[in-house]
Amino acid sequence: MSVITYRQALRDTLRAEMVRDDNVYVIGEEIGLFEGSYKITEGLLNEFGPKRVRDTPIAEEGFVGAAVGSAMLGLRPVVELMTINFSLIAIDQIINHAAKIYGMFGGQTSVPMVIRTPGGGGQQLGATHSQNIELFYSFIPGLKVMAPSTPAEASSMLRAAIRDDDPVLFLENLGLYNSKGEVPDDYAEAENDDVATIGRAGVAREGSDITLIGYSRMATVANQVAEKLQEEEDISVEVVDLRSLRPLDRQTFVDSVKKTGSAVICEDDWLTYGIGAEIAASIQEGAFDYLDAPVRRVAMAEVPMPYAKPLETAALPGVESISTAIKETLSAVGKRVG
Amino acid sequence: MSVITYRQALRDTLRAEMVRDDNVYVIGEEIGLFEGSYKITEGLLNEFGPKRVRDTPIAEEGFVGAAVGSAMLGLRPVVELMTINFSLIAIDQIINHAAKIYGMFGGQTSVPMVIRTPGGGGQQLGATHSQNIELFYSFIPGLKVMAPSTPAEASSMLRAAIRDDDPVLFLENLGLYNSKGEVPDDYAEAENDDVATIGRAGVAREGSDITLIGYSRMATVANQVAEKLQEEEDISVEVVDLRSLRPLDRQTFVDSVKKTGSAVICEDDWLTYGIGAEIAASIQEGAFDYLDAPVRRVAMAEVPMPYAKPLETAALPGVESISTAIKETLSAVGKRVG
Amino acid sequence: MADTAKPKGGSAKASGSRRRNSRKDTSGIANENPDALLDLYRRMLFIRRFEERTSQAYTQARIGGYCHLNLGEEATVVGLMSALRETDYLYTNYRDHGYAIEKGMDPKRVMAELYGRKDGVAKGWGGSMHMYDTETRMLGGYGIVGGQLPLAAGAALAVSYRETDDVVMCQMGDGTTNIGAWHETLNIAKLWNLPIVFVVVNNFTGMGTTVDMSSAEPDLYKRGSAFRIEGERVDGRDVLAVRDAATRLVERAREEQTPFLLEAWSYRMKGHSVVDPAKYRTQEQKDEARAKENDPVAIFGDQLTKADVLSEEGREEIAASVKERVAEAADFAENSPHPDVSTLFDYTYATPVPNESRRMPADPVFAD
Amino acid sequence: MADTAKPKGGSAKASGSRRRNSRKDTSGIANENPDALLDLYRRMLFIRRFEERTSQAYTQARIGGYCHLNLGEEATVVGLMSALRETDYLYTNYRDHGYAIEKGMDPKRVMAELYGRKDGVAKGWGGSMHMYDTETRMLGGYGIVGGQLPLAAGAALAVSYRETDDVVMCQMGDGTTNIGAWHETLNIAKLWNLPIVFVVVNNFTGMGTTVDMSSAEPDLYKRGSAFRIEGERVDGRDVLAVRDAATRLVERAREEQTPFLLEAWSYRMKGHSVVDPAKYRTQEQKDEARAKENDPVAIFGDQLTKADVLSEEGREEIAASVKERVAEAADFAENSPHPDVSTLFDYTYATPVPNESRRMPADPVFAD
Ligand SMILES: Cc1ncc(C[n+]2csc(CCOP(=O)(O)OP(=O)(O)O)c2C)c(N)n1
Ligand SMILES: Cc1ncc(C[n+]2csc(CCOP(=O)(O)OP(=O)(O)O)c2C)c(N)n1
Ligand SMILES: [Mg+2]
Ligand SMILES: [Mg+2]
Repeated sequence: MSVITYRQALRDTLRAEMVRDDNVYVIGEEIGLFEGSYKITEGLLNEFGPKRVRDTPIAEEGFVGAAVGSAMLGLRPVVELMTINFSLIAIDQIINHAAKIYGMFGGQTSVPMVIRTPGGGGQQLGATHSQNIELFYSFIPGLKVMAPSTPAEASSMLRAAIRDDDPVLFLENLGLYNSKGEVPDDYAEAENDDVATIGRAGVAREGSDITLIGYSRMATVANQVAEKLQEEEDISVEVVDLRSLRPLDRQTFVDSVKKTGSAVICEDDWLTYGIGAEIAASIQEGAFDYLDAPVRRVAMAEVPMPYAKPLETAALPGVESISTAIKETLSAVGKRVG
Repeated sequence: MSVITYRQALRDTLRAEMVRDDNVYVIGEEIGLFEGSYKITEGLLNEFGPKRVRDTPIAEEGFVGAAVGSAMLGLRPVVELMTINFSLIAIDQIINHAAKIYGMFGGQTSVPMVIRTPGGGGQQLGATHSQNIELFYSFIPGLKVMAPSTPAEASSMLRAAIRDDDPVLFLENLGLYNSKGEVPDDYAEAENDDVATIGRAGVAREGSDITLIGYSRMATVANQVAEKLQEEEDISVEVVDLRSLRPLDRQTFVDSVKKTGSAVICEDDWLTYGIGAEIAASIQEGAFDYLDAPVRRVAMAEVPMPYAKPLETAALPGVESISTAIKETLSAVGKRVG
Repeated sequence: MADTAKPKGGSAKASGSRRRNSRKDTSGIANENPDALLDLYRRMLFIRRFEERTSQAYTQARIGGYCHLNLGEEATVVGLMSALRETDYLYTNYRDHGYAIEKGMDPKRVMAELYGRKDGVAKGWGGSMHMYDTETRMLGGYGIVGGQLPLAAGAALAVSYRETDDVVMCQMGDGTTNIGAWHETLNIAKLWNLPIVFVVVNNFTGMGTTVDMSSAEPDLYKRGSAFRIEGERVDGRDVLAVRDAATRLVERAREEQTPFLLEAWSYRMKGHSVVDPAKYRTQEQKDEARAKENDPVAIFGDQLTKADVLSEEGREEIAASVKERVAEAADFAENSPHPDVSTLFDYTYATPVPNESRRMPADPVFAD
Repeated sequence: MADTAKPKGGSAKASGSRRRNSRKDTSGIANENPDALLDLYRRMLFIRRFEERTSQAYTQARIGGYCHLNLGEEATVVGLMSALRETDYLYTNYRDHGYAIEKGMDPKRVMAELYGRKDGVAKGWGGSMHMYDTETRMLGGYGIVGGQLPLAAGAALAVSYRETDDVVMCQMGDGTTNIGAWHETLNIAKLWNLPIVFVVVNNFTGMGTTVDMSSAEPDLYKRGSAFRIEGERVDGRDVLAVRDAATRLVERAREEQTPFLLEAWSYRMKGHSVVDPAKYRTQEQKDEARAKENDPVAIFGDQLTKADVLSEEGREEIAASVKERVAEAADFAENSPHPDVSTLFDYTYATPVPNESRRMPADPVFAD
């Protein structure tokens, strides 16, 4: 085991997959000469040359669509979209093309591609650069959407995504790139393992009082909350890391709720219609008789993200707001008096 | 009172608003010479001329963005997007611009515009032309999203949308254009009335056994289901028509569920992460102690829409599938044995 | 940039140059192989009759959805396809029936697709707008205007990546040159030296909007200048002219590994789609669009007759054989089974993964 | 199309033509009003110092988010703004501080916006990338590349609709000419006869990508040809040349009610944003970008000195007054309060409606 950053896990895995399979290439804005806006592709241009590390003009629709077309002929592009906000320029190629080609033509040609892109707020990037819109892709049959939270997940899921024959939206997060975690020594080259496969959630931490559900960066925040509540209030929180937003592994979190009897969801997108809505809806359907209190969601305030730091901080969920929701829920259950 | 089509309600209201206010103009593909793909703008070019009825090239991002810019200077554009599927080309201008300009610049300039666009499947239009993606807009703070189901709602809500100072996504439906309903005689010119205002749902039909929730075309299907179940099985279904998807009037449907004790949601988008997820999540949160059974959702099968008729029919929710879900829910409640 | 038989202004309004017959006179025909000429004629006529049958079947509700025909564009379709090798790739818009057949798909299976049947080229999943066949390398008709452009460039990128000598042809309509994907794609194609020929089929309108109303540079083949892409215009009513121009550019793309742009103009004889009565056209415009002197099949038939390649008898024989093959296609489609509802979830994902939804509308989320 | 001082190939690599000084010699200066010249110089220097102060404040974490500076583009900013009437409208990209100030915003409030404070021009909601002021008709800096183009065309549409004689200027970077919105917007602007001038500020790169890598037609002002839009290129290091070219095109747009395209080239002295160390540039490229002969402020100062318009003393005096005003702006920002969290929900909607969410993250959906 060694401890590395989420960034390094991505970079090393990408590199290993490029070594393994000549059909894998990376494409996107500023990924070559500039080595990536967030340095995930550092060193790749040097090692693999411009054919396999393709810098593009600012033309998201064009180059994402070109990646789709190349995948139709069997290449395995790994696209970098600088942030998920810019995916809105390319969304027609993702939803109306990448996600449709396999089904619309009766299963003749698959589209083996990965679109890597970071979400995340909290960096004072303002209204158009701080959105978490993975919902849009998670909603679409034909796409797979992955949202790893740890370096180990990032590595094994990126590998799975690249080897999968369907288009995968691979969600990263600006706030995670520098985060660290343990990985097996051979993590980058390993065969597909079961740290995390597409379509499976994981129990990140076992607990008995309540279930806390998150994904991507919020799964790591969930772990912090669980730790803090354990230490400070002796509350035992079970943390479910969704990992895969589509397909969605409902059974894992429903089973957890059946055990604990209540749940809180934390997400950094907006609440209404956000990812958590489906989780809550699924829980009430799958664990109806086990629920001792309503499922609570802790999410971003429903405003365009302001630039000013105090406003941004207030708008975002965090350890405090999640802890509050957990304590209020437990108090409603009667397990604790908040 | 008179009986008119949904199409006529829209056309007459649009016309009346153009007469009332010189700042109102319509813009979109094939709305002038062609008189609209679905003939909502029939006769308008003739009456108002090309300045106020502006045909555009096929350039959704360009002309939607131009409409936004013109609204910043006080015009009140009513954009027609031929179908909501094509909105994906323009979504960056809608979400990153129209919806952000008011907040991002600290409330200096509002964006008074309406984007009219039909959703709807069931016409064998295939995978890229049958999507119901109102979810994407309903998720966005800064936008308002309206989804009328009757001619009376269509008229009064379109009027409200045009007079509102915020960007409104006004969802129509291919399957509704020819549907008929009663309207007051002065419906097109009336002042804003309370048939339906932005941000308010309505109880379309009172009932006591169960609550059935829908919007747009599915609200009319909900009414059919209610009628049928009343007649055939003596089940009393209360129908809630959401009308406004953002803001969402949770209180109205939660109050209904508090009365009936159970709920089914019908929607023709996909189930996972669809509009119904938020409704179900809200119900379990707002009416937890009143719910006698899990909230069920009846929605489209999660596939890219196939062209072949039998497949398309199978994939879509309808009177049968909704009735089944209602009966199963009542049987779970113990009210009826299915 | 060659600019022959230029459509002045590019609107559907009559213009002298567009009215004049193909400048290709029958002397060119003398140098051609007569069998090859007859073959071209037969293929054009086949598309004509196939589309007429399609229109009829649509009216009889055997075909649903949107349905766009190649009527008036037969010379363009056949000329273009004559320029491609079997191994070259093709991407088109939704007006794709003729292309599908010409690229090599069995017309029976094309018609079955129109009917939404199991034996359709896309098993009934695509319908009129989405003909597709891996085998013949027709990589799809697409319904989002401009959507096929980035895809086609991507296919060319794959060809270039693998250093094979295939070429990609990307067909589109005149209206498509106004959408952002056009700009992004042509720029990328030139920057990356991709072997692709972009073909603009200029029928002077996108639905009811004329080229003059929609394109600030109505000489569409000149729009490649923003990317230093060479463009050419050809009379799309003239099958030999189209074939020659397309062949030249396809071979240059193959040789020089760089994109080209070809504009082929001709008339759209009917409405935008089968259901469109084209009320926005004046009677004069309608007459012009259906005039015999603008009808590629009639033009070519008459040329062949004049050049003694096609006898009255031969003409009838071809007509009969075409009629029969079209009838066969319709019969085949009629008798092909509907796809089974049990296949509804077969084509969402190529790689199966856990927890994929297979819920029918009436099913609860959790099946117990 | 005028083509003076042409950047060969358009990359940030050195090229003779770009190295040569402005072709405007000091004789032109003799015909100018000396006070006006000094004013231009003072404004350019102000932007220089303001941006340096911004960079410093960013490093001290007084400013957050992304932060892009106009260093090296001062002559372009001042020259362009000199061409606009107060009543003309302006749209820009996120590299907008200089434009905001030059369009008439109080630098104190611009700096307060950078600090995210209550007295900022957008009350702290926008930050560096989103300067906006209804009063001075600076209708915003935008962060989505190309996003401002359709908006600017829409503003011009409103002007045209109302038949006033305002003009809209739409600024963007070289990299922006490759995105679809460019194509759709310029086409519409020409078709609809809109009074707008599109300005491409060519600093040879978008982040690290050179014009040669991203634009198949690297002579950017020629790209208007796809829309029959006249384009011109000007040396963006030369404030008088920019002012003159921009004035000519702005006035033609006003007169002729049609769009124009202006390309102004100059160097980006530092990285793409404050945090970018520009490692992708060679030392030679860095030297070139910061060379005195490419520095618009230095060039103009020297010209004025040579022409006896600016004395050594005057130079110092100006420097001192600029320094003071910049310090004032920073002080003002520093002392402006943070926006109050109670205002979080004040700017989501302009027309209040029922059921709008005002839930804070820890709040339940239903407040009892
Ligand atoms: C992005 C998008 N916008 C609008 C439409 C609706 N639409 C379908 S065909 C068409 C006209 C296309 O014209 P053209 O490119 O000239 O092709 P043609 O139909 O003449 O072959 C339009 C506007 C669409 N399918 N996609
Ligand atoms: C649609 C979109 N794609 C990518 C980005 C990220 N990005 C920000 S600035 C920039 C470079 C823009 O270059 P240019 O237009 O030349 O402007 P400059 O920064 O040189 O002024 C990029 C790629 C973005 N903001 N929006
Ligand atoms: Mg056309
Ligand atoms: Mg630049």
